[in-house]
Amino acid sequence: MPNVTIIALIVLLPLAAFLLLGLFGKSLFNKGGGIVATMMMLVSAVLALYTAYQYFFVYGSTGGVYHQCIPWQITWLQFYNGLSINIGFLVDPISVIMLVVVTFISLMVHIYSLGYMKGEGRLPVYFAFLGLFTFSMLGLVLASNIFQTYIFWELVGVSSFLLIGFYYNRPSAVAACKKAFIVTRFADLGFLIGILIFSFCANTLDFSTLIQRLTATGSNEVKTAATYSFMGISALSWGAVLVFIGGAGKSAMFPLHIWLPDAMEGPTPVSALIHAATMVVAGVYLVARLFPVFAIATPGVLQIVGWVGAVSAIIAAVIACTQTDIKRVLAYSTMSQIGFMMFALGVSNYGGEQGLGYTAAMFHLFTHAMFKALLFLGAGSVIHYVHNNDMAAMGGLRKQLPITHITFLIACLAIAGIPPFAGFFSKEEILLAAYQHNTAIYYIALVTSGLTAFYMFRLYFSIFWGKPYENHSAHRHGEGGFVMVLPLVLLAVGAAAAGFIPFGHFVTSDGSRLESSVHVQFSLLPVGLALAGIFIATWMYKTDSDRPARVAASIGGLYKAAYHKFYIDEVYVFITKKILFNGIGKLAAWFDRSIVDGLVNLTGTCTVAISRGIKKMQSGKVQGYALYFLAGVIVLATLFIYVWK
Amino acid sequence: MNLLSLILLPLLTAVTVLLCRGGQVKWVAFAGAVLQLALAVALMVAYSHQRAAGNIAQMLFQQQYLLFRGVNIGLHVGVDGISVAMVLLTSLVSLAGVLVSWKIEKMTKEFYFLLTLLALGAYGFFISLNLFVLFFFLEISVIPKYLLIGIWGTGRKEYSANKLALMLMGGSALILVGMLGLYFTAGHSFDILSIANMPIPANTQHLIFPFLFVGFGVFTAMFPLHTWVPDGHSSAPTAGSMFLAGISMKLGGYGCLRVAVYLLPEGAKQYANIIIVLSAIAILYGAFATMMQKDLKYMNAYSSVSHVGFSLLGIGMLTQTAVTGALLQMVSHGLMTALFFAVIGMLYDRTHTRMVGEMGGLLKVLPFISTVLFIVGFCSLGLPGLSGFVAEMTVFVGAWQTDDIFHRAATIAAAASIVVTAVYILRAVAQTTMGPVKNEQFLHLKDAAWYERLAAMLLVAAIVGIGMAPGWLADLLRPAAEIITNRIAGK
Amino acid sequence: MNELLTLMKSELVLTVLIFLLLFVKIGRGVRNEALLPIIQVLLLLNFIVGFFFNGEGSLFGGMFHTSSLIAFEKNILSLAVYLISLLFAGWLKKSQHMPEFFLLMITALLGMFLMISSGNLLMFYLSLELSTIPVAAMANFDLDKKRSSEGAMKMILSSAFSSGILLFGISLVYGATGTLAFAEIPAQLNGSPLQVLAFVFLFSAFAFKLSVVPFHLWAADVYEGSPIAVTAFLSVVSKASMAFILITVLYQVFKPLQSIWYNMLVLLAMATMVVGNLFALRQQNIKRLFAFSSIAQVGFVLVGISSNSTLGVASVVYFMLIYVFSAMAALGVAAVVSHHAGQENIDGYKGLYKNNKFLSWAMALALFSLAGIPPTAGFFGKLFLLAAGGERGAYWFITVAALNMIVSLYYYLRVVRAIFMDANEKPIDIIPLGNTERLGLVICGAGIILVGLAGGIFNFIQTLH
Amino acid sequence: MMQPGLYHILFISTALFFMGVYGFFTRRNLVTMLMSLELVLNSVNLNFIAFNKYVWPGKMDGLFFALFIIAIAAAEAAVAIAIIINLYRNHKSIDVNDAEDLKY
Amino acid sequence: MMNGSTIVFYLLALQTLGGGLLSVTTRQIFRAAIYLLFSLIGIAGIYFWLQYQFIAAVQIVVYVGGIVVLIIFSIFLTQQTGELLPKQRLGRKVFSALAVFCGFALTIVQIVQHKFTQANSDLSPVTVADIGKSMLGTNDGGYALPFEVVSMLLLAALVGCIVIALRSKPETT
Repeated sequence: MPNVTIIALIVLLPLAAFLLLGLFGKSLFNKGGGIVATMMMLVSAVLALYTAYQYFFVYGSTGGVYHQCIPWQITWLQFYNGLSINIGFLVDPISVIMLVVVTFISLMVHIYSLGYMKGEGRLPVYFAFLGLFTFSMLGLVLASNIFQTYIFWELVGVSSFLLIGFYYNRPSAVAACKKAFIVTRFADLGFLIGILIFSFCANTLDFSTLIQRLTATGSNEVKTAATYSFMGISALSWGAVLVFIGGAGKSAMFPLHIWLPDAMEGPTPVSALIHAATMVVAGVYLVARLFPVFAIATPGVLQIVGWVGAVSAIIAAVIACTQTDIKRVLAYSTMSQIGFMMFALGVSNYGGEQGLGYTAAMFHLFTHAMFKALLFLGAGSVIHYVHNNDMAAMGGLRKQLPITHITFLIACLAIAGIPPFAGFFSKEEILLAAYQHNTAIYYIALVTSGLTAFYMFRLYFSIFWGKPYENHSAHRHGEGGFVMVLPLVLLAVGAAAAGFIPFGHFVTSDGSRLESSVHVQFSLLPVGLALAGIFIATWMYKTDSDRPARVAASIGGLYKAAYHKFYIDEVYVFITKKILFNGIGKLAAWFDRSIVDGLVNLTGTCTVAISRGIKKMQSGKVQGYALYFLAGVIVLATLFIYVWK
Repeated sequence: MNLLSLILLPLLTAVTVLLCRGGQVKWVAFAGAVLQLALAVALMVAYSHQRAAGNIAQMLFQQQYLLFRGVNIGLHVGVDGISVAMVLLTSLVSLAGVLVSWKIEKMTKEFYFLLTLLALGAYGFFISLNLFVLFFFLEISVIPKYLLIGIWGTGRKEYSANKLALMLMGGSALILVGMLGLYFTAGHSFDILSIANMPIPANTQHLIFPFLFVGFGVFTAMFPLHTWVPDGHSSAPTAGSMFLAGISMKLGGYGCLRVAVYLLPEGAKQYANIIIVLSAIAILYGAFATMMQKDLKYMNAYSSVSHVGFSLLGIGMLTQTAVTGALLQMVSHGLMTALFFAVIGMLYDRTHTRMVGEMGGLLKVLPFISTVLFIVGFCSLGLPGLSGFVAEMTVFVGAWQTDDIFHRAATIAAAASIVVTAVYILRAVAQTTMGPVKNEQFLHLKDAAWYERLAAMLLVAAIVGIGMAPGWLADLLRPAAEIITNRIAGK
Repeated sequence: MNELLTLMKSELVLTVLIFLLLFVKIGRGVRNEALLPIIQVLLLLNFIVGFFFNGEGSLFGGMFHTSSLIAFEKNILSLAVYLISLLFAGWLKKSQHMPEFFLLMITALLGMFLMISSGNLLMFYLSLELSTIPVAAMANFDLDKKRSSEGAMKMILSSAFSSGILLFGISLVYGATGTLAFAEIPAQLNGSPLQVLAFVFLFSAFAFKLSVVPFHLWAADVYEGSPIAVTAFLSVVSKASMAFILITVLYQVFKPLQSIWYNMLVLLAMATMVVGNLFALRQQNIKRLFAFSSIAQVGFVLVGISSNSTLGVASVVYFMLIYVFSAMAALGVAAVVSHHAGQENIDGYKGLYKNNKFLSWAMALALFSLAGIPPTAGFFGKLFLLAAGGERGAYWFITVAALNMIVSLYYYLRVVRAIFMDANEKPIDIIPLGNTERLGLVICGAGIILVGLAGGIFNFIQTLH
Repeated sequence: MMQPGLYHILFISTALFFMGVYGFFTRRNLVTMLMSLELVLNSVNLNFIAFNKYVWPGKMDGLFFALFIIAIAAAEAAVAIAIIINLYRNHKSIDVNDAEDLKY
Repeated sequence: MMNGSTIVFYLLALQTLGGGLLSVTTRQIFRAAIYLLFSLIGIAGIYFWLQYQFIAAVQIVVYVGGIVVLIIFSIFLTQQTGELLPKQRLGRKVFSALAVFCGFALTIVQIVQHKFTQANSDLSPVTVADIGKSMLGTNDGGYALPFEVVSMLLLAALVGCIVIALRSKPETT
């Protein structure tokens, strides 16, 4: 069994950093806050590596199968006997891998931020938020209970909100953080209802029990669940779809991706951490976590997952080809790559060779974390140097930023899938899985793969080649010193070498070992396409020319649509502003003030009106009073003599 | 544990407030509020201790005195988990209310007197086991509210105060009728525990239930009888709003549950669907209406309508989990909304505006207040780790237990509000605290003073405490809720 | 003879007081300032004596009857009169005819005592007149004011008219039953149409004095026109005595017609509450406001009376005790304000709180009690009335009553609002409050708070019979 | 025509009663209103005497009642006239329509 | 059969009702008073006819000698002579007539339908001595208490009248 204390420390150290810096940051360590947080993160990362080592190599597997284990769990909130939210640590291959990824990337970002964020006023707050984010993400990956996932899922959302909005006095940052939160929140609604459905069907919230109950054919729960359906779709499928919607929101899948490009308003290291390496893969992780349910109980939904992933991958790739803000290009590339992971899950089956997609997705998640973080951090160095995000303002930086240049190139090669860099291996497995299961998706993936290579090198050449960058300001600080270079180098090593890890030995859909091998003949086509993409990019962007403009003009409409992100943002704005805000919201507010409140006030007005109407009764004439008197007597007498005996 | 001390202590405080002069007043009120909190905590401890020791009586620490012999009316007090939680809530909010009013200058003595009276009413209400006494304490709180709004309020205060008093009075009129109906059908007794043992014919229950539920519903701002809420809150002084939303609206919810649902289970079954529809409407409609508000207080008032809808939804679902959730929501919303109003008050004291559009960038000048605003906003939109999440999730899970399309639809509609909530909360929080500083004068503002910090931290601590470790509160509430729902289930 | 002394003790004391005052008046030369305290003390003594040496029994062949309950009712009336002597001291001292005022008032009180003790329709009628005619004269005591004369005129004419109707009813009762004695009438009643007619005639006179809709129209005008002291006497003492005797008459004398008068009471109670409240809603003059509010209160009393049970009796007596305190306090403050600041309109009360905290709180307390809001006694009073009335299971009836409490709260709050909330550039200056007035208000305030919370009082009333 | 008896007298008294009432409703002069009221009271007296005579001759209740009514009527009239005269002094009119300041 | 007694009765009835009717309708105030007087005397006549001499005497003494005189004095005090009484609005008259008619019809119908237990009315007529004894009797059938009450009432009325009617001239300040 893994050591509970160590796992707890991995999770709690970032939380401690958050609390320490959040509550006392300003007064205790205004300057040194970053160092403290980084040290804590370092410990956490080391412990994570240690745990991984222990899990994979010391406890090992029994009969080649890595088992899930829950070293610690408490009942956090009991709903009724049998259903409760439990908080615990679920240790299995994917959570251990994620532990490593999250802590490692987070550590890199911490270190990098020491340099990048130097001179920012609210440094302790920044590191506190990083700590909070890391804590949430770790809680998410270790969750033993689907509700625990949801809890940390939300916390991840809020820390991303805080980090995107870190430059809170920039209106665009404020808008972006709101957008990110609300869009993912919308998706979370689906997740929540999905959880409710699952909990009702399985009568538990613990992953292991839940999966066990819902995947065992003939179990009571499955039978019961089968009796419920809505609109012709079984309850379980609804649950799975809704949970996937939650994942799609976090993972920026089409059409819930609109927040991701805007989220680049946050500090660049944050983008690296959250929007490249960790948070956005939460959706993938969630599907992977519930993979048996998807694969066994609701294979139809898995198809949807696959298609959503594929569509997202290609749409994002197309858009990425036209964007000029380097962070946005990277953002769309992230979306595209996550689409890869998603459809890899979608084209997988449960168990054995058929589960290759699953392994590939996790593998790609791992490698992608390395090179995407590297890309973002590299972009950060560039932005740090240029103080601008726009590709057009850059060029020829390979001399000024040599280390950045090299590492960035490695990352580009990795993402483009050029052997022997990490991306090649993982992407190869994904393509293989797609090829085996769904040819349509395979072809989409191939095209996307080519496009990936193209837009990455478009980015690379625009930054580091082309017309040399003019030095506008006197103040230059090169590559930002050791703290900024170190993460680049470490990540570059990862991006270059991670592909050689025999991932199938550790992570498979059913826990048993999976041997994967690279087939040269199969790899020719994708690698060729990638090289073609690189070549076109070289032709268009290596030297400053009007070729890009001409190409853009020649495909006209498509280019424009892609440049405007296929107008998806506009559709959203229409729905939210016009329909929800101005339509329903204003209607509700008006209805409340005018109709509901109006009715209440009307009661008062009516009473007063009646009161005014009958005032003539009190005429001041004593004879009139006597007349009423007599009339009263007569009426009463008649009533009680003749009518109401 | 003598429960009467919960009534006597505020009474003593109120009298002392009247007797002392000038600057002493607020210190006396403060001391009183602290003692109340201590008492409430002591009650909680003693209660848990008793339960842990295996005392399984439905109500603990009972005391009974016959007051009006001929009509069989007496003071009967006792607490279960629900009451304990509500008493704690009351003491917390009232202490915070005293603190945020520290700088009040107009008629200080009267202000604190009325505030203490309000707390007194709430304590009495929550510990009463006699309908008559319960009603007495419920009514006690109406006039202090009226005066607090009318004298220390802002804006259209007279109108709002009037509306509040009249609508609440209307509610109590209905309660009164229902109460008398119970009295006559249940053997001339107002005692909740003995009424509960009386067999009340189903059609009588159907007749009486609407009176009681709607009556208490007015207090808890049940749609469509919520219109006193926006006006009342927006006009009330800060502490007044805190009390109104934090405690008074809970009186209604507690009454709905303890009186209407508990005593009339058949009636509850009969009308459950209507309650569910109304509260689902309230949740969504309140949320949408909130989205359009420009005044922070109106915003929080409408969001209260929406949030309180969760309580009523939970009650309407009639399952143990949902009812527990409803109670959690009552506690959570009480703390959260009190804090929200406190923050709005602090902002208003400084910027002299409550319009969202006129603020901006306050995080820079008022970091503490803004941070609290963030926290309360996150609580409102149901962020895990804060109390709102726990309550809403419990309601959802409980609501999901009843498996037919109607209950499902209502639950989903209610759940959908978490998105709308996120929209309006973020909009408000972001517009006030983020972005560039809108007004040059804001740059000279001073952040929260010690009393404000204390008040805010008190409530934040409670919110976070419940959010992080909801188990103890849920365990406190669940057995009591179970007794109520078991009656409905006919167990 | 001994029996006469104990049973008629209260009446005899009053008679002695009357003659004392008569001699004082004839003797002249005593200044109001000197006389008033003496009178106050005498009235206080009268009140205190009311608690001792009470017997039970009948005198004069059943024409006079007393019991512990009746003695208590008399005490309530004595208390009210004592409070009048305290609260309206300012006006009384200025009055040219103070001894006569007290003489007439005590005579009227004597009439009421005899009325609630009466065991015979003749005695009832005579004592009713004894309690009415002097008050009509009192209503005219602001001799120079036309409004006072007008009020008095309306009162004497209306009440004479009502006496006429009453007498016609009594004559028919006499014709149909051959007796005037309360004890003998029930045996002769069989619900024949003539008896019903006679009962309606008779009842209308009660309704008139209690100002039950539609027999109420005189009340507001007279209350407004009269000096406030007389308004207080009329709206509190006179109504209370009438309610007491109405209970006796309905519960004992017309018991066989119970089904008829129950329905009649329900009908009239609702009409009274609604109309009284609706009229009160629009009033600007505070006396007139209280006039209509007192009409609405009577509606509630009828609710209690309709129960026809011991609880009904107890709740009515209890409510009346509370009503004495509440209405007296309210009118007392109104009198002080009117006397010193000349303000009788609600608008004139704006900002009263600024300079006159004591008066404002007294008024507020009284108003809350009238509105039936806890912790004031009015809450308990109203609640017991409704509880008594609800015994028959007429929920809609109780609902109407309860809803009326909302309307009444509205106009009571108007006054509260004027006092506490409305801004006024020239609020009423500090009003020098005499000690007697202060004492009166303190007594009322204490009563308003304690009578409700101390359950013993209600329990005590329930033991009376 | 038949032998006059109880019902004849009752008819007279009832008619007189409502005549008085009619007068009370329609006369505008306060004194004449008072006169109408005297008619009302007298009709009642007539009732009492008739009942005493024809229905309950053994007792004297009706007789005494009538006697006391006469006394009371005198007192009532005296006070009423005093009030009317005072009103006249204040207002120089005893038209009832001129005395309606207090209303609504 | 018409005998003298019957004729006398009908004449008295005519006098009473006619006097009453004219009294409430004539527009001359003095005539109204005189008609009232006629009516009251008619009633006294009926009392005589019923052999209640004592009450008839009281009727004449108090009413004719007292109240009517009081009324006439008050007319002198308050009325400009010779003027006709002002007319009442027609609407009021119509409504009053209607109400009065309904009331009369209702009452008379009930009275006629009711069977009064008619006793033998030829018992010995009440003597003044009987009345006197009863008047001051304190036992069953005694009227001492009402007598005292009336005396108090008269006292109070006296005081009230004195205060109101004999007020000193208002000080002209």
